[in-house]
Amino acid sequence: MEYSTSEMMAIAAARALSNEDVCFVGIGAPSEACSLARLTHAPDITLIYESGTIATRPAVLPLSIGDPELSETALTTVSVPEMFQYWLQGGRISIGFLGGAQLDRFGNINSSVIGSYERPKVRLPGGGGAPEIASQCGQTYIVMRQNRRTFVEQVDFITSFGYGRGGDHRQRLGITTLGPTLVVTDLCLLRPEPGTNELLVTSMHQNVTREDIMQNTGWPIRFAQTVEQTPAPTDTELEILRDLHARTKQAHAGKGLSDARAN
Amino acid sequence: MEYSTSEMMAIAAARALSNEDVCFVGIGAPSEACSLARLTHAPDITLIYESGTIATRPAVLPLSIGDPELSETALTTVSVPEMFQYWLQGGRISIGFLGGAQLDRFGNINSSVIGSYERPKVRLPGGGGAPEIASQCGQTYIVMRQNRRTFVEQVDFITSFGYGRGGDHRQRLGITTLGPTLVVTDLCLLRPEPGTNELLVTSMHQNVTREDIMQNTGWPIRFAQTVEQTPAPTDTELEILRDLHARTKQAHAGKGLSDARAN
Amino acid sequence: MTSFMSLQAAIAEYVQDGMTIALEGFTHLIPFAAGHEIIRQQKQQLCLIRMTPDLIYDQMIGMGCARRLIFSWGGNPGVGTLHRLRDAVEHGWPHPLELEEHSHAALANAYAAGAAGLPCAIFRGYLGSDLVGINANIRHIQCPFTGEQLAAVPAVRPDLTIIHAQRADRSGNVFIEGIIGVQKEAALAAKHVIVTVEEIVDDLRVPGPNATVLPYWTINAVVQVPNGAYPSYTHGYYGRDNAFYTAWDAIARNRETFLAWMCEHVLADPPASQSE
Amino acid sequence: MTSFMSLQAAIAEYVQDGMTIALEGFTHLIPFAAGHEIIRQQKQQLCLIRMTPDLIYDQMIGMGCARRLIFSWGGNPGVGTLHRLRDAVEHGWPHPLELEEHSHAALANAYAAGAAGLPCAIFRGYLGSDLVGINANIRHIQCPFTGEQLAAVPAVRPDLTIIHAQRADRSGNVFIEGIIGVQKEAALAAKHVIVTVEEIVDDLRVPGPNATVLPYWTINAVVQVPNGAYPSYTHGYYGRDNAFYTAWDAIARNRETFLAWMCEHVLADPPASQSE
Repeated sequence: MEYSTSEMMAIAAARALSNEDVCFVGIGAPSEACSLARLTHAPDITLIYESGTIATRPAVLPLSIGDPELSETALTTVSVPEMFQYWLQGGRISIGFLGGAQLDRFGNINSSVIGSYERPKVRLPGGGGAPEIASQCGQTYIVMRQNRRTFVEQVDFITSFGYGRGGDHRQRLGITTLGPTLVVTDLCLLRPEPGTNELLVTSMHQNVTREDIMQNTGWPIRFAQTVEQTPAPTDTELEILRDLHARTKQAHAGKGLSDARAN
Repeated sequence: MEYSTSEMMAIAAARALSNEDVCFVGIGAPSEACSLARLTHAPDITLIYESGTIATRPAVLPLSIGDPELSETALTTVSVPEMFQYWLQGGRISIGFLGGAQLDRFGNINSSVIGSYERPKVRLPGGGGAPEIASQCGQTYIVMRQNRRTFVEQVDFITSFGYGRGGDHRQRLGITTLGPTLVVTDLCLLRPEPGTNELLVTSMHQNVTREDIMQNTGWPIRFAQTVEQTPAPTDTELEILRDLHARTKQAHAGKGLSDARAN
Repeated sequence: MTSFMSLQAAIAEYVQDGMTIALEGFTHLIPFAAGHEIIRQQKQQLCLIRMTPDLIYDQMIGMGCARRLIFSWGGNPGVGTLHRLRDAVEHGWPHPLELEEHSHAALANAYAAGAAGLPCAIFRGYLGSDLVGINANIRHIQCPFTGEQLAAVPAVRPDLTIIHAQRADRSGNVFIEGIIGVQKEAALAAKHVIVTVEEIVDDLRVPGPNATVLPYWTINAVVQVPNGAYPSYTHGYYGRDNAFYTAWDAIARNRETFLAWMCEHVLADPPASQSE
Repeated sequence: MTSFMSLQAAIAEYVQDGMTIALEGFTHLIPFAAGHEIIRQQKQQLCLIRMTPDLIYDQMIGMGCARRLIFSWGGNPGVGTLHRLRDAVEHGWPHPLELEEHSHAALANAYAAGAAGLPCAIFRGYLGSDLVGINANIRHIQCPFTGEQLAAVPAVRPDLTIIHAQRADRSGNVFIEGIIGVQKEAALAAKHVIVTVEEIVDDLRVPGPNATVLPYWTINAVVQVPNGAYPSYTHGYYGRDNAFYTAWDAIARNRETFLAWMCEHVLADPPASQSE
């Protein structure tokens, strides 16, 4: 089956998840990847949203971090302070999913401003849960589209710390978690190089060339010694993903007050 | 009607409470006074136990701070950390009820040890919630039987701070609440003297003499300029109190496992 | 102690220009109707606190109610940025807007510290983040047992918190369930509290002994506003209008369409949330 | 991850001599059956943590399991003192017992800090109390915003926490309601967790979206022990045996009657809580 680069990105991210994972899920690409994993090879994966919903099993993708679907299908829903105190800071989350507007070669993420902080060219939404997701989850996976605006030589602002300036910078700040061990883009997978912690391309998606990747990266990107090829999406993966999107589209259309009250 | 000195003590304490009070209630005499107030002149009084039960309306006196009766009749029950964080420390309690093994003239309470802390003659249960009840409630009422073992020149250990060495000692420690504004005993009522904050006798119960009070106090006790006479218990007060005790006695007898399971 | 009031009377009595106020609700139970009434009463120079400003603060900022925003994530969830918030920050329209930016963990802890009567909250946060450098209210303390450095932020203590809830009983006790967010903390941290509710009932119908209930003596005003959270939602009553959240992006993108929408839907008419 | 185990196997696997363990339950849901199994397996030199030692720690101390006790109120509620605790402190029988004494506020905050992965808790406590002078684990920090001195205590992080709950589902998710005390915090603060439950069910039957549930991946062992909290109680299942709590005073008052009772009711027989 034909597929888009977005679909490849979602499917590649979903494949990185397992049944035993406890995931802190963000909206958008992370939510898509986690739901897809749950609907395919990881039916028992535990999904947690920062709105407080624990072990939620939404049938459609939530538009927001706190859609009704999330609490209605959760094992339980706790307060937001409890979520950040006992669950995230308490070390209960194995994988945190992050996105952002800019990423650098050491996995540092900017989701605050383009330009200077005081006089921003673009004021972005900000960090939300990310600064602590980045330091408190067992490891983080980053999902982002890759181009010269997003993969930059230097992020304008470090909202969420990855490997800082590389090497043992994380440890020197007293952070004990692994950090961004995987970056999934629409072109490839990247993983930190042992020692330097610089992100290297470790797998290229079908029909993507090294040239494509270099042209879409704002720093002189390096490739791992062995670069694998990401298996193409299977028909099953694509069908389940498309069903999910179709259900989602229907659910989000026209959920007006009168509709809701008619239920 | 005839009545005991214990009954007089409970009734005098109950009378000090009003409909608007939010009370942090301890087991024993405080519980008795608060329940009696609720069953007589203060039906809307809010009773809170440190087990987390908020606005509880027990029909019988609980034996423990966490009897089933308390949560079954409460508006809601919160966790113990929340109780101490949001409700007590949050400044939500107007009146805290305290008892203890020893009291001094400045309302300091010992409920930890008789003798030295390291080699105690008697190891008492300890402070529980009292050290923070004493500093965080709007004001505290103390209910204790009065004799030379309980009303002492100097407490062996300050578990819960009253007025310290008197005067503005409380303020000097940064405590902004009023402290022990009333002590109710089986003989009399005491209140802090403006300025010195030494406890003075302000009302004597029926048939109690100044001599009785002096003989039952371990320091040279002083009397307020005007000492009132505590009105005797009314028949209604006594009947309601005795009914409460009768119901309690019946409820606490033989609540074994087999009984409970037969329900 | 609680009074039952109209929304107009409650906002008139408890919101003064220049106050620090929090309208909380984490995606769920956002008090839109109360925010619209603040806009209608043309309150100004407010310091607004919310973890997620959402559409309601985009509207209040765009209508000129705010001088300062304390927040941790300022987007339209799943849709994009908040154009009115951006316009105020990037171009000072209609007024410049000061920002005090935190992470969710920081602000959630700060509300909890406010509810707990503490001057500050401590947590293991902001490690390596540039947010430390741009916010003077992010400081550090040292654990007196381990020596570890921990982040500290001041407690949030709003002059007024407004939340929306499922229902109140006739004494004014309020029940809330579903995604409860930081609403309990925001209410208990504030000097005054307004709660809008879907209904006022004889029996609060709590589902169990540990239901989230705010006793009447923690609340100043209870206001019945059916659909008072719309286009956010009320668990058990009505769903989130995701289509409207998506449509807001185009409405708010430029000043004229925004003002026209506000005139038509908030200023001119009784709000949609109350007219139905 | 959870295993379903017998009580004997769970205690044998997770309790080692010298460990720091917490059996929590604030009056309600005290895990008596688990404590009795610890006594039968003759575990020793334990550091026991409990806000309110209650009868279960009186029994464990009297049977020689403990070397140290971290607590905040050590009485028989509504009845009097704990004679075995007193005998250990006052006369060193059967072993001397070290005490680390706190207030409830301190210990509740310390459990919460443990659950939150923090090294310490801060609170406005111990003002003017002599407890500050006798416990080296009560220290102070200064608020970096107001300068106020606040009390600090180290987080409680037990090697093992044991709690009792209403029921678990077949995945091992645990539901708890009523007086929930510090059990959630005690469980989340610990390296390992054993939960005894009244029943194991197909459907957890939670009363609402915000019910207190511990997910299976926070628990190491789930053990079905009907009446496992007796003579404490389980909300919705059986009541507190206040008559037994009162009777305990005479039983525990001297060493002989205490040992005779323990021999007959705990050591010799399957425990009352399991035989009925």
